[in-house]
Amino acid sequence: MVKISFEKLNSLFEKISEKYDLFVPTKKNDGQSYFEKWEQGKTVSDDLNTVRSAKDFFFPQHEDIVSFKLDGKNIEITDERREVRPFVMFGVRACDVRSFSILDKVFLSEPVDTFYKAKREKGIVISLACQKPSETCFCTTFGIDPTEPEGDIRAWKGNDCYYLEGVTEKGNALLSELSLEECDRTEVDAQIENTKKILDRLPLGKLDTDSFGGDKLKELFDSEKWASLSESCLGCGTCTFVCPTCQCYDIKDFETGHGVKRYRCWDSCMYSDFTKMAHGNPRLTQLERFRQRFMHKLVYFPANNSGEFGCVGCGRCLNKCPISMNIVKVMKTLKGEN
Amino acid sequence: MIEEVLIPKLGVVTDIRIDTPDVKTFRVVAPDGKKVFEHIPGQCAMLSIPGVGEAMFSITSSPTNTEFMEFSIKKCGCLTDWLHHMEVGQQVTIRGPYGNGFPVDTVFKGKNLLFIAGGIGLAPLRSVINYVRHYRDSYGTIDIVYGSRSMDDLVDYKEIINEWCVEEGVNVHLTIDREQEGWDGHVGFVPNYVKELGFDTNKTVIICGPPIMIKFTLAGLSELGFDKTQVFTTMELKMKCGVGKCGRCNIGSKYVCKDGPVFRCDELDELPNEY
Amino acid sequence: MQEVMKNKAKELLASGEVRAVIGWKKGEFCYDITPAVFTNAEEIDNGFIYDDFCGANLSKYLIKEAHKDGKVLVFLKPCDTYSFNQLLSEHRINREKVYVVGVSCDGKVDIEKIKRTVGDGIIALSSDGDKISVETLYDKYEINRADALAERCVNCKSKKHVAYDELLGDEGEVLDSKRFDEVEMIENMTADERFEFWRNELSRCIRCNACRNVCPACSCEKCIFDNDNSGYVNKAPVTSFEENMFHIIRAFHVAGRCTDCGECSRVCPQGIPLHLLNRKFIKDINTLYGDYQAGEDPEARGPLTSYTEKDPEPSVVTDKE
Amino acid sequence: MQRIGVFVCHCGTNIAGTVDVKAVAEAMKYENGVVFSTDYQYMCSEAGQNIIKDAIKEHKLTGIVVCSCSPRMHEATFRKAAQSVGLNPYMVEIANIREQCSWIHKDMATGTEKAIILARTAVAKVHLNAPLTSGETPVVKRALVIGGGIAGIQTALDIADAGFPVDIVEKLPTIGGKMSQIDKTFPTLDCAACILTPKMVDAAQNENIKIYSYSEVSGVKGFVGNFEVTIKRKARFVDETKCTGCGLCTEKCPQKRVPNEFNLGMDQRRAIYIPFAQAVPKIATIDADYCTMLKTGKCGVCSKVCTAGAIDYTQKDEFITEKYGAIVVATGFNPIKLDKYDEYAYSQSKDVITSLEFERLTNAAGPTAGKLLRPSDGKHPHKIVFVQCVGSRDTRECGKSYCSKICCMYTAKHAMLTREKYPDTEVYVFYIDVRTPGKNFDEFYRRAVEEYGVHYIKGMVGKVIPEGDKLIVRASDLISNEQLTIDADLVVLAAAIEPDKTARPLATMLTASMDTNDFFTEAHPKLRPVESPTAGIFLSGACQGPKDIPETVAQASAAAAKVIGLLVKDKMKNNACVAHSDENMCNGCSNCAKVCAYNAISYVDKEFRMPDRTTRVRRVAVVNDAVCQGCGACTVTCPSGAMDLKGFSNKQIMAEVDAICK
Amino acid sequence: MQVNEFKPKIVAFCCNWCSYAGADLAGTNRLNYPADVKIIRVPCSCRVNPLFVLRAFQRGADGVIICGCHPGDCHYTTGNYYARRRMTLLFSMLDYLGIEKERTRVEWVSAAEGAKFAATMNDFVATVTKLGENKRLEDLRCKK
Repeated sequence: MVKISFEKLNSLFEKISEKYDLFVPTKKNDGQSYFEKWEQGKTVSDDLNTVRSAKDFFFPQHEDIVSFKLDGKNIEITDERREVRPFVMFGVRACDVRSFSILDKVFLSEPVDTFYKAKREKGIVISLACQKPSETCFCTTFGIDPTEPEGDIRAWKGNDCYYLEGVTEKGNALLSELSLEECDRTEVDAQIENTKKILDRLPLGKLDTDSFGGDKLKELFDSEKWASLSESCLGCGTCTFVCPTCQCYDIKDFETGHGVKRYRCWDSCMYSDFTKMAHGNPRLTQLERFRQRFMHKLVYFPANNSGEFGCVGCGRCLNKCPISMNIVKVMKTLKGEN
Repeated sequence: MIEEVLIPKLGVVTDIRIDTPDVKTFRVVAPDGKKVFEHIPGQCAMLSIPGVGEAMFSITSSPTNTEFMEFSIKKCGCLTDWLHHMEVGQQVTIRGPYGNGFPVDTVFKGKNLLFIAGGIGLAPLRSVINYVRHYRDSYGTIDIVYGSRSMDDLVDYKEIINEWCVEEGVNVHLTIDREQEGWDGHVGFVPNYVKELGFDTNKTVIICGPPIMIKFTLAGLSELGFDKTQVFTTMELKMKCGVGKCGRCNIGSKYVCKDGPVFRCDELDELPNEY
Repeated sequence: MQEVMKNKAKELLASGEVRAVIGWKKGEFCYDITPAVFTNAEEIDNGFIYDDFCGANLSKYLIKEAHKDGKVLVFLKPCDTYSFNQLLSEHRINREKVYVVGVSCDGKVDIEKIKRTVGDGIIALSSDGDKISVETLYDKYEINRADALAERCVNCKSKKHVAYDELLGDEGEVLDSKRFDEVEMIENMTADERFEFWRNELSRCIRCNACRNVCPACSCEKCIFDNDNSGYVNKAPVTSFEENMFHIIRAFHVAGRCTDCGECSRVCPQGIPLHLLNRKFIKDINTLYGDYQAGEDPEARGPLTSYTEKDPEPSVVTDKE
Repeated sequence: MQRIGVFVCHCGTNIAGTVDVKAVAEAMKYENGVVFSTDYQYMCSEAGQNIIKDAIKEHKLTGIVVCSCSPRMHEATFRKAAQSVGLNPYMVEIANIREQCSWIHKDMATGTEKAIILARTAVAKVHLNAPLTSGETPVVKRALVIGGGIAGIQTALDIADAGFPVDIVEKLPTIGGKMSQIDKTFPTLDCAACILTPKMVDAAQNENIKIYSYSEVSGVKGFVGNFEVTIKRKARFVDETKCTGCGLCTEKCPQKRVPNEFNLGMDQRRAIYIPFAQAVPKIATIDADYCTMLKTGKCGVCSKVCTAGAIDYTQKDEFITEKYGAIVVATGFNPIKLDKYDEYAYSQSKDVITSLEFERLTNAAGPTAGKLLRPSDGKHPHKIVFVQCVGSRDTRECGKSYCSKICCMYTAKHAMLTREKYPDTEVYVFYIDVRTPGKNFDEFYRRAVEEYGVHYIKGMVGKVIPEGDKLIVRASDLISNEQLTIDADLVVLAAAIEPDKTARPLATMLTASMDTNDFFTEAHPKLRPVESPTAGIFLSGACQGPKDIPETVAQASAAAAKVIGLLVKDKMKNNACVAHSDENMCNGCSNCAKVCAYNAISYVDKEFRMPDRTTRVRRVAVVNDAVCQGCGACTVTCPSGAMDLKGFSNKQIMAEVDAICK
Repeated sequence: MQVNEFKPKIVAFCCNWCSYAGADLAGTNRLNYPADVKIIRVPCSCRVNPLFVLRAFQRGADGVIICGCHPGDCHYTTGNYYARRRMTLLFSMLDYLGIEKERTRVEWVSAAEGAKFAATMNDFVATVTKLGENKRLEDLRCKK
């Protein structure tokens, strides 16, 4: 374990920035935090989570795939993939870090998504342990330990310094490049113990997942509770877009006036046109679309990924849903607790 | 850079055949005149006209065709409209092959096969039919029940009459929905016709057509004593990526584009009824 | 108030006068309230709530609910009744199928504002007159209710119900609000400052469509942004223009129809002050064509579907100093 | 995918002088969808048109772009050419490379570059053009004229003469209108009755004309070519088919004290009456407000004296419905009420009268049998003051801001006639301006001043004070800048005229637009002055604006000509470029109907299958192709984009924008 | 003379009855105005959807001008009154967003005002040229 004092943080960031694009959570004037490219003067926000999840780094909302030029009957195809500059993300929380492994299961399974893979390979994740979890946090439900997050390097914020610990090869390599001061775990251990006590008091900490999983497909799918759960859903994409694990996308063409750009962008299964075809739509009503989203996270994803759920309990949808409907309410209602 | 599945290849339309008033069959090769890629019967490909759209179509030609691929496409939307207006020589973009395809070399091997198709539903089956015809010795009897609204709506009529009907060991049963002048074949809906024909249950069934036809034919087949494990079908849902990632073509935990489009009917029973 | 409302709902359900009740339902915490349809007394007893966090405007749900058989009761706050009227004037709601109960409102609280003060981990919250006591996992706080009020409530335009079948609580009045002050402040910036201001705000847009989907005026059968044929489909914010375009078009489509209910800003996950776009149109309409409050009178003709021969020329904008 | 042909015209050197037409034609060959591109000296010539026709046939073109002069010039030519070889005329687009390119640019490079962009823009549009066909609606060959004054009569006569049936609806028991109340007409001073009554008789006798007197329009449905009008025939308690107009009943009726509106209440008539001797139809009418029999059930004198047995006390209002192809509004005018003009003492003194009352006082059939006598005491007035612009050009609320146009001339007429008949009478005319634009008008006015010695005084009358049997008129002379006081015997007020009160509700029924003064608006003030913007509605006479008789008659005949032009058609070709609403996207919000100037949009409740397989009834807009003029106001007001305009669709215009900005 | 390389792209929407005819008249009278102006013919100024204006800017237009009949003279009687309100509000909104207000204009040009049409275009092009490229509303994807 190494540490870096707050005073020296800037010079550390400077050093990282020489070889990498460095991103840190920064408070914007709307009072919320966003990952922004670090530059002199930017400080790391203490907020628990950024508004947008960290999935943006590997799976941005919009990316060009390919472009075409049409000339009479001929088409010219240009690969729009660009070299990715190595980058470091500092201060990713445990839930978001876990989301990467969930996204990996989708994008790195055959056939591999090269856009995602390129970024994943070039990105180094420095996670940051949580000290003051929020009432909306329920990552522990999914076996995540916010006091000891995953990532390439994990960090803790101490009283006057950050403690860093290499986790992966990639992380260790970076740490060795940075040559920081070695230290012991005393403060970290104390902090972990302290945080764990708070975790025990979290209102959603006791949420359990026994009623969900790949084997519960039929009974959950046919539950009559979906009707009342979904009735006030607006069908917007807020939950999807702030969710660190939602990865549905759309492929669209844009006529630029001198060619066609084909891009991929986030899509939401909550949208009415998500599965709409020229001749019909298998998910006709919001009920079906609403059900799809939660079934995906709680049933289909575990069915395909040896029981792992497609949710990391970050609580963003709890904070952001315009009508305050969210996965926790869905889980509790399906279990019959609400 | 490594190949990216979402980036398509070029194809050239070298022949366009008008099958029915709303179905055309397009022959596609790579610009160098070779096949764009190899496939197994029942697999699909994403065809696209940039700026117009991209959609999944089943490959109707058999993999045994070493020169080109064919797509029988029914006019039903913006992209298909555009495709129908194409002329020979037009380039399109193509990527694939996608999906699991029919188990022609495993489950179907040595079996008696019964193909049941309605309307444009023949398109994905044609690939299998011609494949098993090519490797005729590896399979048992072949029965084909094919029906359409009218005589004019029978896809591949020429090939059916000139090749399939005359081939030994291949029994073709054609039907149309309503009486029509110049038609002396069977008249009636496919499900009823299947029951009328009363097949032995020692067959593996491959079925494709409008959902309503499939529903009633399955009922008819089970009356005849067929088990759902004997019946294969191919599904169609909205697809974007073709590789099971974009998240829209799932039925339960299965992605039609990756885990399908071919399903055994008993497998479908395990999935939620959302298709 | 909440009890009176519950009783009213149960009474009308019991008498069979209404088939369902649209109201607000308790959440997991003290602030995450969900609009809900209640169909029996039990549901109402268990879940119905009316408190500081019942900000959601229920009028839009009537488009769907009032198409079903039977009558539906809806609770509307003063500002919601304007939306209701506007929807009526656009024939989106069948008036006969709705029983409107107006409920008084002394402003709703914005949980984001509270969180900004007390931080994360809110586990209990109680309101007592002018003060709100908040208990978090880490500390206890007492804040002024006035400081926690949502922006739209601070600048409340009216406490008067413009449509109802029955009123619970006291009727208020149309207020002389300061809601245009912020618009004016932006107007007074230089063009460069304004551009910077809006770029900073709009560039955060993630095109989640929450603003559109919550908006009572955005109730098109098919939105042009969802219609591949419209030429305006673009699912993601792509370049600087995209966000501008989406929000300008949306604001223009609701211009003259927007009642300034403020739901767009409430639901924006990115905290973009979208109401400032709508209010700009309202302010312009008021100054250029005379005061007009959408939804005030369902019979009134909207400012963009009427004209006078003496309307000012567009040069009032393009030639102004 | 379209197969597009591009044809670039040289227009001699008009285009070729500053645009390299060959280069334009060449550049177009590479545009998407263009399969043929050429240039020619004069595309509009027969040879040029043949090039286009041949190319359409040979290359199976589905759309063409002609780069030539303004579409306002030859769009029709090229459309016709395309149509002659089977290409839908709306698949033709014009790139205006003459007026908007070659003629305004001096150097070849600039001109050519712009011409290419304009051609490309037209190609982009043609890609999205769709064949359009104008709808056709059969035309009901019958016209309705609302109002039976001189305007209505003239219009009806002209239409009838052309062989079309026409109905006149007149709210009073007789046709004739205001002109029947007038004594003489300016500037010729011929007798109004002498020229009007023969026309009334003509109308009555014309077999193509049917007169619904004592009737009103109570409902209008339909649209141009196909109106369905409900006419309320008010009960007159006299069987029209039996009454011979002998007039015996009107002499025997015991109820004698009914104010006679024909003489503006200056004398009395009976409860059963014929308005005047030459009334058409000459049929008696019972005034239900005064008839003792109808009010109390006791009397029945008329019934007893009527040998024809025409009296029917049980008659009820009757509604008939008739179909018409065109409707002419000829509802005329009325003098305004002067009760708000206390300064002229109109309400206080019987000897302050309006000009129309003056007409009756000088008319042989009037209350004084043509002798000019004061209403108050029947004495001959020796000093008469005429006041002009009473309520006209008056921006106060009680007045009218417009000029009533006819007052200057009739006042001159009155003054002149008075001086001629009664040379002992002094006549003063107070005026703001004397307006005499018209044939022989100014001469007429000058005669009044110069030959007849009428005192014309520029200035307004401030007050009229009844004093004894005199009327003290206080006025200012603006020229000498003096205050005048005249002790007049009679004061005649030239009251402003305003549209008849029935016009406003009628306009609502017809959905014809009106101005703020309730005059009907014309489709175009210069180019379509006798048509309402609402198709199939025509305007005749003073309902459109103040007019004198010759102007009224001229407009009446013009309206008739327009009606005839419409009725000779068996079918009406509708505008092909009309709005169209996609019912799947329509919200039914009514905004489009609100901005439609033609009332072409209506709403129907339609049942839709919902995605969840239920059905839902939704209100959706429907555009009437026959009425839509294709302005596109509705398309912009529609938030969902359900409303689009054929020929100028959203996508077409956006494609043009894109092509220009490329 | 200052050499200005920048050639603005100007989209002019002209109503068929007045302004398009006015533009024709300018041509007939050989009144010069810059070739940067390209005219789109619409039936009436009320056909111009504010979305078209935005579209033009997105696609790289540097200025958009809408011409119609003078108020009161609309061929369709009231069309331009609606256009006037719509455009006033749109322009005001663009201004509010910090878009240079000089890039947008509405001008009433009758069929007889060929000279006014040419003068208007000359003036508008000069104004837009001075402003330079439209950067605030452009869509980068549409850039060459």
